[in-house]
Amino acid sequence: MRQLLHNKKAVIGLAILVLIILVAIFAPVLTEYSPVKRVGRPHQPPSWEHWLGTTRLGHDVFSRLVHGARVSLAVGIGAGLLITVIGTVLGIIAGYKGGVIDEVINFFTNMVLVIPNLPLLLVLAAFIGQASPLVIAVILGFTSWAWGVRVTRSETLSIRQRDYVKSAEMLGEPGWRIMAFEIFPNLISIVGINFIGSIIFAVIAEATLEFLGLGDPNTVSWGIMLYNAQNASALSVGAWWDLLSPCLALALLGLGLALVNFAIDEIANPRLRTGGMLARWVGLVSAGEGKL
Amino acid sequence: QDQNVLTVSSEQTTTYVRNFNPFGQTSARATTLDFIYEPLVVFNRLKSNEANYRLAESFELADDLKSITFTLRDGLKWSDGEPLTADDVVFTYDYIKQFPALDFISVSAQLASVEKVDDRTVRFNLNEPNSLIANTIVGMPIVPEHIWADVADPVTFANENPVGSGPMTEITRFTPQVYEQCRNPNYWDADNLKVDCLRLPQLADNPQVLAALADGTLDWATSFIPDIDNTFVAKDPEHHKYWFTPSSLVSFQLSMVTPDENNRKAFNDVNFRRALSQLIDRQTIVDIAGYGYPLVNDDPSMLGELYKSFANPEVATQYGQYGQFDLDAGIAALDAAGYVDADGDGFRDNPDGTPIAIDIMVPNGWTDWIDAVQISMESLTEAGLNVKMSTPEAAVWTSGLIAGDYSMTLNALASAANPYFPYIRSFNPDDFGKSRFTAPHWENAEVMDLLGQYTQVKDPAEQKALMDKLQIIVAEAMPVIPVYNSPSFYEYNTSRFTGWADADDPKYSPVVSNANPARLLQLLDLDPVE
Amino acid sequence: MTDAPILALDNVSKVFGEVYAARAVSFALHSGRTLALVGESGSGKTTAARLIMREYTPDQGQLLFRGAPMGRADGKALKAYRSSVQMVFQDPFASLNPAHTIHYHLDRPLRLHQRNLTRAQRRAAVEELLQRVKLDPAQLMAKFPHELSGGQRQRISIARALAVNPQVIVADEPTSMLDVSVRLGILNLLNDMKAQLGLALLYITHDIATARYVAEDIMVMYAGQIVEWGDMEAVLGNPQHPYTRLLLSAVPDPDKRFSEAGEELSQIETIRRQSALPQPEIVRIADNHFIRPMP
Amino acid sequence: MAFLLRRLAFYLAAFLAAATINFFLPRLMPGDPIEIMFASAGSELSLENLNALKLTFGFIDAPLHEQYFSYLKSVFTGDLGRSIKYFPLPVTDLLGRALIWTLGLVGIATLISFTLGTFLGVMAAWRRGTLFDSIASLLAIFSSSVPAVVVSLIVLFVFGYTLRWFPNGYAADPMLDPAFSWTYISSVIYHGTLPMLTLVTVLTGGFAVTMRNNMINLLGEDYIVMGRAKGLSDGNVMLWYAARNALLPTVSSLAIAIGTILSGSLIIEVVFNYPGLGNTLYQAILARDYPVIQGQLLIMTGAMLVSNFVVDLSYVLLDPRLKKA
Amino acid sequence: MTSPVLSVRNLNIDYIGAETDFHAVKDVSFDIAPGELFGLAGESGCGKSTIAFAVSRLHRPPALIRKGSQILVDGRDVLTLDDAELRKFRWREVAMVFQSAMNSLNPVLTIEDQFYDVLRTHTGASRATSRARAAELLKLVDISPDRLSAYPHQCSGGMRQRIVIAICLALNPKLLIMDEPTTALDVVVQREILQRIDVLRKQLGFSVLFITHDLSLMVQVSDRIGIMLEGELVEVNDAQTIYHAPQHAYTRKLWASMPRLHGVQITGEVAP
Ligand SMILES: Nc1ncnc2c1ncn2[C@@H]1O[C@H](COP(=O)(O)OP(=O)(O)OP(=O)(O)O)[C@@H](O)[C@H]1O
Ligand SMILES: Nc1ncnc2c1ncn2[C@@H]1O[C@H](COP(=O)(O)OP(=O)(O)OP(=O)(O)O)[C@@H](O)[C@H]1O
Ligand SMILES: [Mg+2]
Ligand SMILES: [Mg+2]
Repeated sequence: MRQLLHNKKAVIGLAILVLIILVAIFAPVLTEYSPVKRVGRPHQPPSWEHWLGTTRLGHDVFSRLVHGARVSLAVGIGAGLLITVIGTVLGIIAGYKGGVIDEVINFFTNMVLVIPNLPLLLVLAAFIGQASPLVIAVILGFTSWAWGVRVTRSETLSIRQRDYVKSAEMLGEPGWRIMAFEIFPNLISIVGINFIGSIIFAVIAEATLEFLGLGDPNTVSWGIMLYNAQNASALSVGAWWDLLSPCLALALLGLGLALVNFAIDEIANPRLRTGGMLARWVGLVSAGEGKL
Repeated sequence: QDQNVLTVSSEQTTTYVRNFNPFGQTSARATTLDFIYEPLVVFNRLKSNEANYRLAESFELADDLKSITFTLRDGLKWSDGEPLTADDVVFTYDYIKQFPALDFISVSAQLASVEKVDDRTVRFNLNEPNSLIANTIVGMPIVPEHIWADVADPVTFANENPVGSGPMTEITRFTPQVYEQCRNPNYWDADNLKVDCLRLPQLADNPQVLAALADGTLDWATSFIPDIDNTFVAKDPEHHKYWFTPSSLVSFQLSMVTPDENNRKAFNDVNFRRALSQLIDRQTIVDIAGYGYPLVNDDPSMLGELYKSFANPEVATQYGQYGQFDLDAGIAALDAAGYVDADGDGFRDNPDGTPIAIDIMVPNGWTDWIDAVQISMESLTEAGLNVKMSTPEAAVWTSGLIAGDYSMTLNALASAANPYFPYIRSFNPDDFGKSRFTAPHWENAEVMDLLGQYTQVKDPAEQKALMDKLQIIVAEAMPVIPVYNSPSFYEYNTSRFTGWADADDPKYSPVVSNANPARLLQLLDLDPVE
Repeated sequence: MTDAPILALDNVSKVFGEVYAARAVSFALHSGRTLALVGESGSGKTTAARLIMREYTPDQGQLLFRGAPMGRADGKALKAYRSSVQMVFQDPFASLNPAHTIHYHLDRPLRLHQRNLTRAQRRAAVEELLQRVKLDPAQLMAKFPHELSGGQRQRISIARALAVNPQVIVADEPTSMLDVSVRLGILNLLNDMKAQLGLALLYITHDIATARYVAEDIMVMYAGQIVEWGDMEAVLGNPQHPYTRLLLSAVPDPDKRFSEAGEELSQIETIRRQSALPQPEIVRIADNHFIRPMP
Repeated sequence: MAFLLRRLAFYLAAFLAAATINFFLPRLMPGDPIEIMFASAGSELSLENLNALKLTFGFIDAPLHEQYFSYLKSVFTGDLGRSIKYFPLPVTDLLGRALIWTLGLVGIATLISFTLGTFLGVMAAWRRGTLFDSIASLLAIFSSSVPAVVVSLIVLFVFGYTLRWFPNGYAADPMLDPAFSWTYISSVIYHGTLPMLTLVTVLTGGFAVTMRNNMINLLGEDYIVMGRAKGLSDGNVMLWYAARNALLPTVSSLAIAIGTILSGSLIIEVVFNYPGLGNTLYQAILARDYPVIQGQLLIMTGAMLVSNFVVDLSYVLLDPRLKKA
Repeated sequence: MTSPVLSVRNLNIDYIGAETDFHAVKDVSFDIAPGELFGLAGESGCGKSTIAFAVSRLHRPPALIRKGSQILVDGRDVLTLDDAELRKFRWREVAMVFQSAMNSLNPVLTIEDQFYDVLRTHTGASRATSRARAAELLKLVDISPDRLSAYPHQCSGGMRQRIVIAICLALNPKLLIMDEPTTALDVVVQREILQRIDVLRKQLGFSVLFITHDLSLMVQVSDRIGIMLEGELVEVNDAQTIYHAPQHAYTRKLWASMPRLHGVQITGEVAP
């Protein structure tokens, strides 16, 4: 954690995330308008009264945007958690237990990996009809764990060979303890990357499903905002604020998460780091203090 | 000499499939009916159902209303040169009996038999007396016996090279992106036909149609277009025109048989329904959800502007206020009828204290309806009602409506030539559990009796008396809460063709969708600009 | 060699595909004695260790613990076995879990094998263990492995093995990754444990010089077979098997310049080929010195 | 060889499993397509007619296992039935039309972004810590995290609506007949530019990040240092020593990425109204066109499997360690 | 004494850190005469590889060779070479065998290609001449030329290391740096390889900078030996002196820690 704060990418990423989280938490305080009430005329451009203009229905875009952050974050984190938990548990079990269990888990994992995800999601969401954010999070969780299993498994396979796992076995540690206390702590960075990656994926997938009209229009979320804007032909009638606001919000959230992910990667894998030493090095070389 | 090509958008699709089977209502190209298979008669809804005789030169309803006789024009020919005779008509009706899946307008069930009187005359014998049967019969395309008799499976037959009776039968070009349909070399009314070919570019959605309209490619289209004055007309105000005519009735409906016992109590109370109706801000819905295009329908008898020639003025004076948006009046009416918050949860309850919780069901993806519901919910909520919206898949919605297994919904009912049709479709108990148009499951023996009589009288005065009575009963009970009549979209471009129907000359409905047979009349009226 | 062996491999073979990783291997471990197992890489040394640790089950022959075969041992016998036989690994960097403190590493075996100890007793026991391997408990208990040097880590490994109060320790190349200067400390520690606790030690290495330093007996392994074994001095002083001689002549010896290549070194390929063949016959050279002669 | 055979067996099993899921999914969906069609058409159809229609479209109530086996049989004989919405077009024809566009779009976009991403990744890793690296990394992070739907909408807004440089739909001018002529091909390129641009934007970052990380991990390897010690030129070492080896894991990540690519192309096709597989699937779902949905999922899975196999193959070609044995 | 092949003068190398630098090589100076085998010994992390890398200037950031350092190869200061000169200098004058025998061949190129890229770059040789030369070189290290078309993974560790040595000899360098060339190998294989080097060195006349942990081995093969401790070169002397009469306390401690294979065993008392 402390290392994260020393990483420039992480700091920027975290700042973006904290901003979005704060906005989500304080949504009701940040705006005087209800996100589901008509508070102005349709498609008003941004103004003092409506910072980001109004939607086709006369809802305040800014208000919908800050309230929508809650849903997007909740779905992202919820689904991300589900994906990560399933992926990590299955991955560790497969990697550690080996044998038939591994074969079975691995087969299913590879299979899920080769079934195209979004089309499947589309069909599932259509099947459910009115996919509330909760439902979307659950579907995402149960269809998208495969990548996590794959990386966790392969990392577990290599950790299982380490002598400290062997010696724990020789001490007679029970299997679950080895998986939970010997292997898992060494997977933290992979799990973290998986978690954040899954959040990114879930946020994107939710927005996509909702954009395609498979979400629940009662929701106030960025995906539904996109959907409504698209349906109101926001682009044809020149109401760019209606469409671009959720677009940029999604892009910002994605960027924040990706920066943090990248930073975790750098911390877990010191070789990837390009810290301050390089700057110092360049300084010293150009000062003629030495060379390679 | 150059051909006159009329560029039309009549359906939206991502790819064209060569299918001109006139019985394939959803799979055939939208230019199949009317343009390839000409109707016997086209009834003009805008002119009190005036008959425009096409293949038939006349028809005669028997005095007992138990049969109807159509007489074909002399010298009719199919586009391949074969004569078109009464045999083809009889064949067609035998054919749809043999293959029920072809009978997309359910006409067979009303016919006892179809017989050829002579080469140009066919008599339809009816099961029940019916003064309106001609409207139904002309909806079935007549197909050439010499072609279709050999078709093994007419349901899946794609009829790629149609032989028809209408003005435009020759498919000269067909790709997934565009097809062209040109004049029938043997068309009986060729003198009136100035257009040589129709060109139909594939357009997938409203924005694409708008783009094609805006740049002047399309001559004739039917598409929802947002903010049409700015996005289309302003591009070329001299030639870019539109005229939206009211059609389908969109109304809020409550299920009288809803599974929730408490809701059922309220829904079956006319005072509750009236109050609800007063809480619906129709104008805002039309303005915002509908871009101002639909026509408000505040007629408690649900007929509205569309059937205004049939209207009983009594309705407006007696019950007119129940169709008007009036928040205070609605609230007062609820209070007066005892719908107050009994348990203190902030929502109104039944007079006996049981809670009311209304779930307004709209099909997923039907955005304008969803918007309409959201707008309505604002005032309903403000009046203290516990309402929310659910948006299941259209199929779920449909089956819910059919079974009456919902609490509240928006429903649409296609327009027809005569108010008889909206009434019979909405209230016929025989259709309960079969059709979503009977979604309210509202039963009224008197209404059914009057509707039965209506088909059995021929005298217009008698008909009017019956219709007046019907309207009063319906308006008093208010089984459906009308909101608006959605528009039929019609956009056109006068730079290449003239002769278009419009608000100044509402000669017939010029909408080019395949639900409007009068589009044939429009086609024949077009003149190329020199 | 009168006392009964604690642990023995009896004619054990283990085959991977076509490769005989162990071929008719027999040896016994006695308390208070160290047996060195030497041989080049891939000769089957680790396989022998894993057979003892029951990571592999023998394809033939059996593992005897206090004279009793450990075939399909029940849970209780297995537990007793686990607490009696422990292993020290080659790589001090990999044998400690980077996620746990030193205290955790030593506390776990105590918890698992001496369930009746209180927290305070365990803490005392951990301190005692650390002192036993000559480390300062106060300084190290709360540290993580990466904060320790290689030698310190190897001592922790040994302490962990000792925590269960074992009778046998298998040490697979415990010093090969360590610097010369710390190597000796570990070897001395092993020697001390053997003397003080009466442990039986199996010392696996390819460094014959260190083997000589810690072990009384030696076995030379090649291609899964033990080709020569017996008393350390006897074998080193009078190697009989050609492979043993080859091995010994290749060991760096500062007393000999490089140019004086021995005779064995000119016949490397032949010796290797011949030694890899199955050699069922055993010849006794001296009281405690045997070979399997090349055919 | 054994490696490839094993993969082949797996693909077969995966295909069967996908086909099975495919069989059950639509059957679990509520509502049936005929009803939907008429519900939205607002037309009146009697129950009898409806049932007659359903029968013609093959909605038989045979026992499930019978349905299943006849379904499997038709799958393996390449008969995916007929579309309901675009009746009577065989599903294979409909999908065939769409497949060409998607293959073109996805294939070329993948090629471009893989090459570009790999190149950026290699350069960034090689010039580690320089300004180039910082900028490239940041772009890559952004590109790999921003949703395809967002990029496509923004691209559409900027180039399609605001600047009006490119069309907002179609794969080619609909007035043109497909032909191997410059007019037609240029029209295809013109119409494909925006979807392609979007897809490339979304994909490149991921490839660049993977490649950069792989490269950096490899740069410490002895054989790379040996390449430099040999006095080879930087370019030589970068390409033949570092990039060539770093490409291996990247190629295998490509196999996983194919799913993402297909998903990305789906949403892009919908936004740009491009007549590819994704759009077809979307329309089919809206219309509950089961035969098309089924065929579509099958084809997409098939495409995934084939491309995975191609990736496996190229992996074998690239990595001599897998060639033998 | 003839002029040295390699002359390292006041070599200082830092690893630059984000805040503080790590001074890995501290003011090291030594010479290697033509044909001489110079051994560099010391504990892990004392800076041996850092020196070896510096001689071919193979370091990457954040390593920094401080100004004032000199590395003279045949009298020319390597630290003054520009990029092009450096490329020419590498391998032609100084070739290098790396620490891990297993990983120093590019896994995706055939053995032949790995000869070819050196020969083409430096001599512009054609494929055919390079092939012939490679075959010749392989024979020097007792490997059959039909291995040329093999990939590294198809060869055993010892073979790979010999192949690397053969590649090193391709341009007849003056100096061969061997950074623990045999740690991953068996004693027997190690012996074979070193024996071969010894012969080739005498035959071809190049000098060797030999780095290893194993003091006994070093005494066996080296002419002179340098002992390093924490970045400093604490003792340089000829091999026999280092063995029999070590001067520095650290050297003595090293010897005292080494168990003997023959004769009197060490006592086991290690000086702290
Ligand atoms: N799990 C296994 N599967 C297949 N082959 C194995 C396995 N374990 C060992 N072998 C093979 O058995 C032989 C003996 O291996 P082992 O690891 O016991 O050798 P070793 O003497 O310990 O070598 P080192 O000194 O390198 O540790 C080798 O040829 C090895 O390849
Ligand atoms: N890239 C680097 N960044 C920072 N410190 C480094 C780097 N490379 C090496 N060092 C440090 O420099 C010191 C010398 O390293 P070097 O590799 O030269 O040691 P060595 O004597 O070769 O050790 P070994 O015998 O283990 O190979 C070590 O303490 C090491 O931690
Ligand atoms: Mg209440
Ligand atoms: Mg080193």
